[in-house]
This record gives sequence, structure tokens and C-alpha cells, in this order.
Amino acid sequence: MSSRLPLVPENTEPLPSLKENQGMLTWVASVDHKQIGLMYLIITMVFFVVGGLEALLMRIQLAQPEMSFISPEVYNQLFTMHGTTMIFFVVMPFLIGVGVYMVPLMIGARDMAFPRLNALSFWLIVFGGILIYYSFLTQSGAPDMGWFAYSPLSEKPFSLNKGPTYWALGLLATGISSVASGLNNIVTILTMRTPGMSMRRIPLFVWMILVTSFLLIFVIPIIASAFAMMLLDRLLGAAFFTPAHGGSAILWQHFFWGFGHPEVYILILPAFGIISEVIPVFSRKPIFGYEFVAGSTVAIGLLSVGVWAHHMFAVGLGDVANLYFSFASMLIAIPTGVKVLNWVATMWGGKIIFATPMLFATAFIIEFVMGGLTGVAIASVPIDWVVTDSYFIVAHFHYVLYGGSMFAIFAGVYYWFPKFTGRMMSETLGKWHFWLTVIGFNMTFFVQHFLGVMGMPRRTYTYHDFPYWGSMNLISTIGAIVLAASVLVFIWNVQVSLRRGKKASNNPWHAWTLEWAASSPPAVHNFDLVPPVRGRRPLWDLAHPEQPDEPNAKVID
Amino acid sequence: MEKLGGLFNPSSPEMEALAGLTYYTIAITVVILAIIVFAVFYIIVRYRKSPADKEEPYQNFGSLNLEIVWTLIPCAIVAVLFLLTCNTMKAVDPPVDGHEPDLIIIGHQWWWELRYTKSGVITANELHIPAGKYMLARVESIDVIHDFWVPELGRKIDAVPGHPNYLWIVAGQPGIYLGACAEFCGAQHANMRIRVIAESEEEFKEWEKQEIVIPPTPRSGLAGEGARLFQNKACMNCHTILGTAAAARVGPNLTHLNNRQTIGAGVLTNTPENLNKWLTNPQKYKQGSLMPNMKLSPAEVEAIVAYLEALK
Amino acid sequence: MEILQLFNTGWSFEPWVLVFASILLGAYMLGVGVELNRYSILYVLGVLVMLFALLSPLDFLGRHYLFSAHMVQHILLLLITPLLLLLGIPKATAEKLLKIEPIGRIMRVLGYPAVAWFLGVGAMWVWHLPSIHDMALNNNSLYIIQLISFVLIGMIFWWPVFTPLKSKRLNPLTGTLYLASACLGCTVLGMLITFAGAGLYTAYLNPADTAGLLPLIRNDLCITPGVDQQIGGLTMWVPGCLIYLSASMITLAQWYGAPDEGVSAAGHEVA
Amino acid sequence: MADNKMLIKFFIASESIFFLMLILAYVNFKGSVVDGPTAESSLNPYVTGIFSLFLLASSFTVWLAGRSLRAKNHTWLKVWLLVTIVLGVIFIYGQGREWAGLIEQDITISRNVFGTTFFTLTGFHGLHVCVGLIMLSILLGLALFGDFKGPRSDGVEVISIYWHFVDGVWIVVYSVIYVWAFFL
Repeated sequence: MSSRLPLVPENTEPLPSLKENQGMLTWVASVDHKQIGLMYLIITMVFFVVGGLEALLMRIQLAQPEMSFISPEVYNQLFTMHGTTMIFFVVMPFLIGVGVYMVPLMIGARDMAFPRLNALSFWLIVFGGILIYYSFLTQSGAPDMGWFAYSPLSEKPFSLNKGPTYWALGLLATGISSVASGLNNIVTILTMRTPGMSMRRIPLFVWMILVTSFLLIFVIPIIASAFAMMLLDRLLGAAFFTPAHGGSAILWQHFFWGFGHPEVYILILPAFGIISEVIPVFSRKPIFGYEFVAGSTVAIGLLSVGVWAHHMFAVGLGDVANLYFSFASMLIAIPTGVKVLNWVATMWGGKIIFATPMLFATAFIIEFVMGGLTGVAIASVPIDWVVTDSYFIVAHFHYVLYGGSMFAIFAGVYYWFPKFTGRMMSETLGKWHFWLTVIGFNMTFFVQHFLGVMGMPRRTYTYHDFPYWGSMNLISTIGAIVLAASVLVFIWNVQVSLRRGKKASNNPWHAWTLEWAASSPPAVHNFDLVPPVRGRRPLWDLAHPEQPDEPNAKVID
Repeated sequence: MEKLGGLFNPSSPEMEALAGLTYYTIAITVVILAIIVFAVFYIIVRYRKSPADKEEPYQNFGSLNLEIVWTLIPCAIVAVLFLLTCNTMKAVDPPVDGHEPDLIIIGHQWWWELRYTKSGVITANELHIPAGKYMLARVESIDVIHDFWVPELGRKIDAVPGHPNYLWIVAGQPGIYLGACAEFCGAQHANMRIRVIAESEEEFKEWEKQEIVIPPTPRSGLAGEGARLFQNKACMNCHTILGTAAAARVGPNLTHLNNRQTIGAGVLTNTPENLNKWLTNPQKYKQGSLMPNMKLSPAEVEAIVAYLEALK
Repeated sequence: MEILQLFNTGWSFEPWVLVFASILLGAYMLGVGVELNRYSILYVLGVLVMLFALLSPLDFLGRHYLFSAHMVQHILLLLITPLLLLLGIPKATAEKLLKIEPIGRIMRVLGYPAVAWFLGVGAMWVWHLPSIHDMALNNNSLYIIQLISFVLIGMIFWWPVFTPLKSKRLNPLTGTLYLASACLGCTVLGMLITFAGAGLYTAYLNPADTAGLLPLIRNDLCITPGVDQQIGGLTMWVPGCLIYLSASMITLAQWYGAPDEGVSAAGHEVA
Repeated sequence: MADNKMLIKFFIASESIFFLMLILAYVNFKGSVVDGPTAESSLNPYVTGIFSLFLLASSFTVWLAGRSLRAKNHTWLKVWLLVTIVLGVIFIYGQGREWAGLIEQDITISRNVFGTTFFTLTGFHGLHVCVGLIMLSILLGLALFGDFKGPRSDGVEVISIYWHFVDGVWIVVYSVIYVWAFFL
């Protein structure tokens, strides 16, 4: 390929460039938050395609009972890598990437507080990804113990291959990267806000990134230490998680889910943030109950660290422990519900423009509520005993992570693409992408609820031909293919729009947050002049001086 | 129309309680979902911006009362769900109260070892129980974490090494209930199946009697040849056959193999032909299984099959 | 003995409790006076909660039979009572009080967030070290000291977040961190107690069945020592934390409610 | 600017969770050693205690270093930094000595859960001490080249915060491993 990244359009206004274009070097050597942000997005899209192909192979294998399209070993490697990739190398870095790009713009800053640390975070993700995928080249193949790496299966002698070791090392690297970007975001948000941009006025996306960052710096160390112990077990023969040598198989689960459950909120909170930006703009109304959307985020963040054992109801911790955790888990439904209702209330009485971002945001509400409700159901211990480790769970968390996070991610891409590149994305292709996604997604995952309660366990490379299992799995597989097609449309849309998309003004959606005051794409220094901030919607105040959001706010500029 | 399995066919008091709770919860959640979906669709129809309309809508920043209302409603729903949960717990998972286990279920990669404590019967993958009688099982694992799950009979329970769990097993009606390992346990997790065979008290007693008899080892003919091969080849390093020197516990106990309906934890039905195929190359039917391909000649396979069939 | 009987007869009227309560009330009358308003109601409520925790069958059970009951009592005394008492003190009174040396100086030291935090979390930890806990159960005066110390230390712990002097309160974001970290502190302890084997606190293993309650507890309620300890640990863990979390939610809500002065200094206060 | 100090503070918060997990692992297995060495049978609280004092002292000297910088007293800055490094090295020597002794008795990370948790916990702390020593040496080097004019330097302040943290962690680790085993 040419030395120029495909993302750089050959138009006169160079993409966030360091003056003249020196090809790859300006990117590799860059410490500019916008370029690093874009590199995050590119790399995650690459990983998204890889993880998607892994999923597709699995669905093909499951299309019919007793198929032998791929061997059990390969299948296990595929679902391990699919989970790991999608969580650690797609959703997380994408949301962090958007944060890296948008947070400084939204708070009217020149850059992140620590630009070089920012670059380090990004390159550590790349490094971690390479480290993990390298394990495919080892003769025994990639890790095959599941992304949860339950001990003792992930320990010697049950996994003698090198995969799990590469896996733990790679995830340690990405863990360090996440902590670094978490720290970077916190300091940036707390200290780099433009005058007038008080903590009570920062956009909700920034709020969510702030809470997410706190989660990152406090829960990543949990899994980092667990990985360290796992590596010591595997490499130096330590005995943390090997019952045969006096270790404990359950301790790993506590450590893993102690990280793993907050991780779920790390994956969804920034998505909430994107939705909370998109819905108001396209409803032409301010977010309904800013305080409660932001406050409930803090509540979710705090609750999320105390409920991990609901992943362990079948382990036998005792009824008392199970009930307490069940209760704490159900509580999270309350702040989450508040959020959803506030989004609906924001749309209510608005004048809604259903451009592609808004389509995805609207669909997000329904798909996410679907996943959230099944989530409340499985917080109930006995129900969890029925459905845990069955396809019901697969359906549940795909509704949360695809119907939730990925839908929000798509909404965000369509919403901010003009800002990223200076060009609009094609609405026609966007609508195609949207409908294919909705149809493919629900086709793939809705039937899996039934497969689950009918007794189909997760992580099985094949299944007996029980009544309706074959047909339901076939529907699911066809849906997966449609979903794959939708992603192709999306990538095609990005390509076309980069080259021939129609030029975007600085504020094509007539949005209200500061990033839209910068040029599209923003100059290296972001703002020539940061507009005065006297409320939560600075650009609204500029456009409607007659009815500012906070009429009697003190003016500071 | 064929009968749906799992939750749709609860076959024990526990599972009925579970199904009940699940249906209540699903009902509640479906109502909530319906409300949200309706609201969203109403909005889509009612509040779409017409191209002509240049006015911004009324800027509404929120309402404290509404927020309070829709914070309290979820609280109430959660309270209801939690009470339902508490009520169902005991019904689904009766307390052990210091009973001695009637049977011990031990997970292996990738098969189930079943030991009846009272009668001393040892078998694999096919759990015979008297219908309508509660059997207390202690669930253990010898290698990695497994999970014992028979969808139509009740809850899942993990088989964790070094952490025995207890589970009451009961089937309302006689019949065959299929289950599988539900916790990912390695290459052949998919083929670690359970079949619970619930039968009348008498049939169960009869079966137990058959299982404890020590079959005479055939001395002559093809079967006798097979017996010798079983001892000389590596078979006896992993398997047990009562009344012979073979007493290893790595693989299933084969003493009464021909009383079982399947081989390889459910990969093949137990017929001489299938046994023949299996012995010729287990890896073909259960790739990654710990039973290696012994590279037996067809004649040897014939002999061993004859031997295993002869064990009565 | 039946549960009902327990609720009739389980009440104890220990003089020291009444003395302590009357001191609290008397001090309030002297300092604030006697009138019915938001403050006095909260304050009296606090005293009542304390009396319930110390005189009701809860105390009896916690002292002789159930670790879990003991833990509920601790939560009431360390988290609920002091908060109510603190909220019951009007601003003016607090200012008057702090003018009097050395109270002012002492509170400046004790009210310093780091100090208050370590006192609050430390009290939880120290009093639940098995050896000390058993000691307190066997030694009446130590037992009294334990319970009173909970109330006083509790007030110190809540001081930085809910001091009557609103101006002196921690910035809500810092307050959230303050409370969340405290929650973490007692989560870890709760976790250890929950997942440690039964019999961490030997006194509850096989209590001297003075009131003939044991059959009721062990058989009817099926509370074995192991379960009892789990309930205790989890009570400290989940409801305990929820109190901290709700408190931080309240501080956030108040903060949002207040008018925005538009100064972007929150960050530096957090650090 | 305050950013660097804020960064190190949040970083330390994150780090302390990491150590919390290692400590929890140690506590979790404290009671469950069935055979082989335990803290009681194989450690010597007094020798380690004495070496710990050196680390505690180093926390004090690094504070003195910072103070001399604020007083623009560059000679004493260098002296105190040097003293801090020496004290840290002595502590590390003590730990190395202890490890060598244990390994001679064939008490290793793979011996049993005590070995596993003990070596992991003290090892990770030792690692942090070494990192601190490297950073302090860099500071000293810069000081020798007269890089710090004073009165303030983020470098010195940030690294001394980190050093206090490493010190504080050791107090906890020592109490959990040694005090609990021998004095409770």
C-alpha cells in the first residue's frame, strides 16, 4: 500500500495533520490526541473485523447439529480469541479512543494532560494485541481456555500450550495501557477545563469517561495481579490457582469477576455517554435531567464493584452469599433504568431528525433495555441456576455489548465522522447499514434465549439434534451472516465517504458542545478561540443569546 | 409438534418451582419492555421533525418529581423480584441438613464417574435413579471445573476441584432425562453428556443388583482372547473391570459396559458395531479425548468387543 | 423460648446506656435548647436508634448468640446513629461549640479527612479482630467502651462529609472518594469474615444457652455458626457499603442542586 | 503545575489495589497450609524488622531531601538523596539475604502456598523498591549536574511521594506477614 494511511483523504484540508504530510511518520510519532484517537479507531476496526470473522466461523460450525467444519480445538481457540478481542481490543479501546479524541475538545483543552503517556497507552494496546495474536503461530495454537481463563483449566497440566501465557502477557500490557489512559483522562478532565467549564457543566460523555476512568484505575489492578499470579503459576510453578498443590480454583473466579463485572460497565458507560450526546442533539432538546443521568453513572460505577459474585451463583458459595449478591446486583437496575427513562424523556416533545446516528441511538434504547431486563432476570439466583453457562447468557450479553455498546459506537462514528474527517458519511449507505445491523443482530441473538432455556450449553463446538435446535441455530447463523454483511456496508461507507463524502461544515448537526466550535477536522491546536462557557450548551447560548441555558450565570472569560 | 425440552418441560418439583419463578420474572420484564418499546415508537411517529419546521422545540431541562417517580418504580419492581427470588430459593435447592450423600458424582475430562455410596455400585455417564425419590448427590471434580446440569430436573451445580457441592436429584416420572456439562472444561466439553434414567423402585433395585455382580472372566474363545488382550494391551492402565487385575480409575469402569446405552459420554449409541468403531479409533468420534488410538488390528478389536459384550 | 417471648423479655435496661443517652440529650438541651424542629427530630431519632441497638433483643442476641445480630448493632451504632446526631446539630450550635477551646482544636485535628477516615475504618477493623472481639464479649467494661466508641468515632468519621458547617464540608467529588474508599475498607473486612471458615469468633461457636434460644436458632431458623458468620460478614459488606454509597449520592445531589459558580477548581480540590 | 502530583496520587491509589490483591491472596491461604513451611516455621521477624527500620528511615531522609531543596540547599539535597538510596539498598540487601536463606532450606515459590504467596508479595514490593531506587539515582544524578534550582521540583516531590508509598506498603506487608505470625 502507499505510505499514506487510507484514512487520510486526499482533500486540501489535511486530516488532523502536523502541518505538511510526512506519511506514516506523522502518525507513528504523533502525540496529538486527535491522531492517537483516530489510530485507536483504525486499530479497533481491524480487530473488530478479525473478531467478527472468528465469530462467523463459529456460527458456521454451529449451523447444523454434529457438523465437523472446524475441529473442537480450533473452535475453543476461536471463542476464546473472539471474546478477548471484542472486549479488550475492540469495545474498550474504541471507547477510550473516542474519549481521547473528544474529551479535550469537549472541555476546550489543547490536548490531553500527558500527550506522551497517551501515545504509550495506544501503542501498548497494539503491542498487547500482537502478543496475543502471535500465539496463533505457536505450534500448539492460540489460548483455548475461554476469555475467563478459569483455573485449573488455564493452568498446567491442563493447558500445556503457550497460548495462555501469551494471552496473560498481552492482557497485562493492555491493562497497563488502560490504567495509563484512565489516569490521563482523570487528570485531563479535572485540571484542563476551559474557564467556565465547571464539573457541573461538562458534557455527559465526559462525565461517563471520568467515571469509567476511575473504574479503570481501580479494577484493572485486580486482574493485573491475578494475571501476575497466573503467570507465576504457569512459569515458576507457584500454586495460587492449582488445587492439586493447595491452591484455590475459586480464588481465581473472585479475582477475575472482581475485575470482570466492573469491566462490563467500563464497556457500557462511555456508550451511555455517546447516546447522551446524540439523543439531545437530534431531538433538538437538552438532555432531560442532566443531574440524574450523571449521578446515576456515579451510582452505577460505585455499585458495580460490589456485585461480582453473581457470576458465581453455581459455584456453591452458600445461599446467604448468593442472596446478598443477588440483591446488590438487582440494585444496579435502578440507576440504569433512570438513565433509559431520561433518554426517552429527552426525545419526548422534541423535533427529532432521524439521521443515521439517531437511528442507531433509538435502536440502542430498545436493544439495551432488552439486554438489561434479561440481566435483571439472571440476577435472581434460581433463574441464574437455570440459564447460566447456557446460550441464554450469550444472548443476554450480546444484547448489552452489541445492541448496547456497538450500536452506540456506530451512532458515535456517524455523529462525529464529520468532525474526524471534514466529510459527511453517506446517509443512504448508513440506512442500509442500520437496517442490516438491526435485522442481522436480532436474528442472530434473539433465538439464542430459547436455545439457552431449552438446555444448550455455551462453548460447545457441536450439539445433538434435539427438537428445533438445528433450525434455531440455523436462523442464528444466517443472522450472523447478515450482520457480517452490515459491517461490510459500514466499512464501504467509511471508505466512500472519506474519498467522496460531501464536505462537512464545522457544526453540521447544529450541536451544542464545544467540539463543534472547532474546525472540521480540528486544527492541530484545536481552537483558535474557545467560545465562552456560561452553561452546559455553550454553542446553544451563542446561537440563542435571547434564551441562554443559565441566564444568571457568572461570566468568566 | 415435537416437545420442547429444558425449561419448557419441568420434570421435578424443583424444576417446576424454577419454571414458575422464571415465567413470573419474564412476564414482568416483558411488560416493562413493551412499555419502553411503545413509548419509543409513539415518539418516532409523533415527534418526527417536519422539514418545513424551522422552530426549535420547547427546551425542557427535566423534572424532579418525574425523576423521583421513576426512581421509586424500579425500586418497587426490584423489591418484588427479590422477594420472589427468596421464596423460590429453598424450593429449588432444599437444605442438606447433614444427610449422607446417596451418590457421588465426579467430573472427569470428559466423562462423569458415578458412585452409589449405599450399594457400592460404580458406573459412568448414565445415572439411574428411582423415580419420585430424592437422592442427595455430592458433586466433585478430579481435574478441572465441570458443571452438572440436567435441564429438565433442576438447577446447575459446579463440580469444583477441592470444593465439594451438594445437590438433591429427583425426577417426578420415570423416563430418560438428558443433560450435559455446563462449565467449559476443555477440548471435548461438548461431548460430556449425562443421561439420567429414572425408573420404578423395583427396576432400580434390579439394576443395582446386576451392577454389583462380579461377572466371570471368559477363559476361552474370542471373548477369552479379548480378555487377555485387555490385560496385555494398555487398556487396564486406565479402566476397571471387576474380578480382573484391571482396577484403574482414569477412564470409566467397564464392568457392565453392555448395560449402558451410550459410549464415550454420549457420542455413540452402545452397539457392538459402534463399540468396534470406537475401539478402532476413539479420536475419530471424540477428538482430543484422553483415550488414545491404540492402533489395534481389526482382529484384536473384534476380540475385545466380544469380551466386553460377554461381561454380564 | 419462642421469637415472640424473645421480643417481650429480651430487653435489657443497662444503666450505663441510659446514662449515656441522657448525657447526649442533656448536652443537646443545654447547647440547643428544647424545641421541635428538623434538627431536634433528627437528633432524637439518632438517640432512639442508639437505644434500640443497645437495649433491644438485638443486643441480647448479639452478645450471647449471633455474630450477625452483633454486626447489625455495629452498623446502627457506627453508621446510622452518629450520622443522625451530626445532622441534628444546628450550624449555630456547632460554631459556638468549635469556638470553645480545646474542642475546636481537637475537632480540627480529628476532623481532618485522613484522620477521620482512618479512625472510622480503623474502628471497624480493630474491634473485629477475633481476639479483641472475644475479649470485649467477656469483659463488660470493654464491651461498653466498644459500643460507646462506635458512636463517637462514627461522628468523627461523618464529620468531614456532613459537618453542620456546610462551608467546611468536603468537595462532593472528594467526598465520594472518601466514602467509596471507606466502603472498600469495610468491604475487604466483610469479605474476609464472609469467606473465612466458620468459627472465626469462637464465642458464637457453641454459646452457653442461658435463654434456651439455641434450638430456635439452630433448628427452626437453620442458622449454623457458619451461616451466622456469613450473614454477619455480608451485613457489614453489602448494607454497610450501601449506606456509604447512598451518603455519597446525597452529597452529589446537594452539589448539583446548588447554583453553579462556574469556577473550574473542583479538580484541584479532588487531588 | 499540580498535574504531575495528581497523576502520581491516582497512580498510587491504583497501585495500592494491586498490592491489596496480593495481600488478600496471602491472607486467603494463611490458614490453609497443610504441610511444609509456614511463616511461623521459616521466618525471622527480628532480623527483617531491623532491615525494615532502614526503609522507614529512608522515608524520613527523602523528606529531608525535599526540605533542603525547598531551602535551596543543594549540598544537603544531594546528601539526603544519597542517604536515602543507601538505606533503600540496605533494605533490599536484607530482603535478598532472607530470600537466599529460605531458598537454601528449599523454601521456594513452588514449595507450597506459603512459599507462593510470601515470595509473590515480598517480591512485588522489592520490585517497587528497586524501581524507586532507580528513580532516586536518576534524581541524584540530575542533582549532581545541578538540575534542581529549587525551591520546587515536581520530579523530587513526585518521586518522594512514590517512595513514601513503597514504605507505607511495607508497613502493611510486614504487619500482615510477620506481626500476625509472631506477635498476635
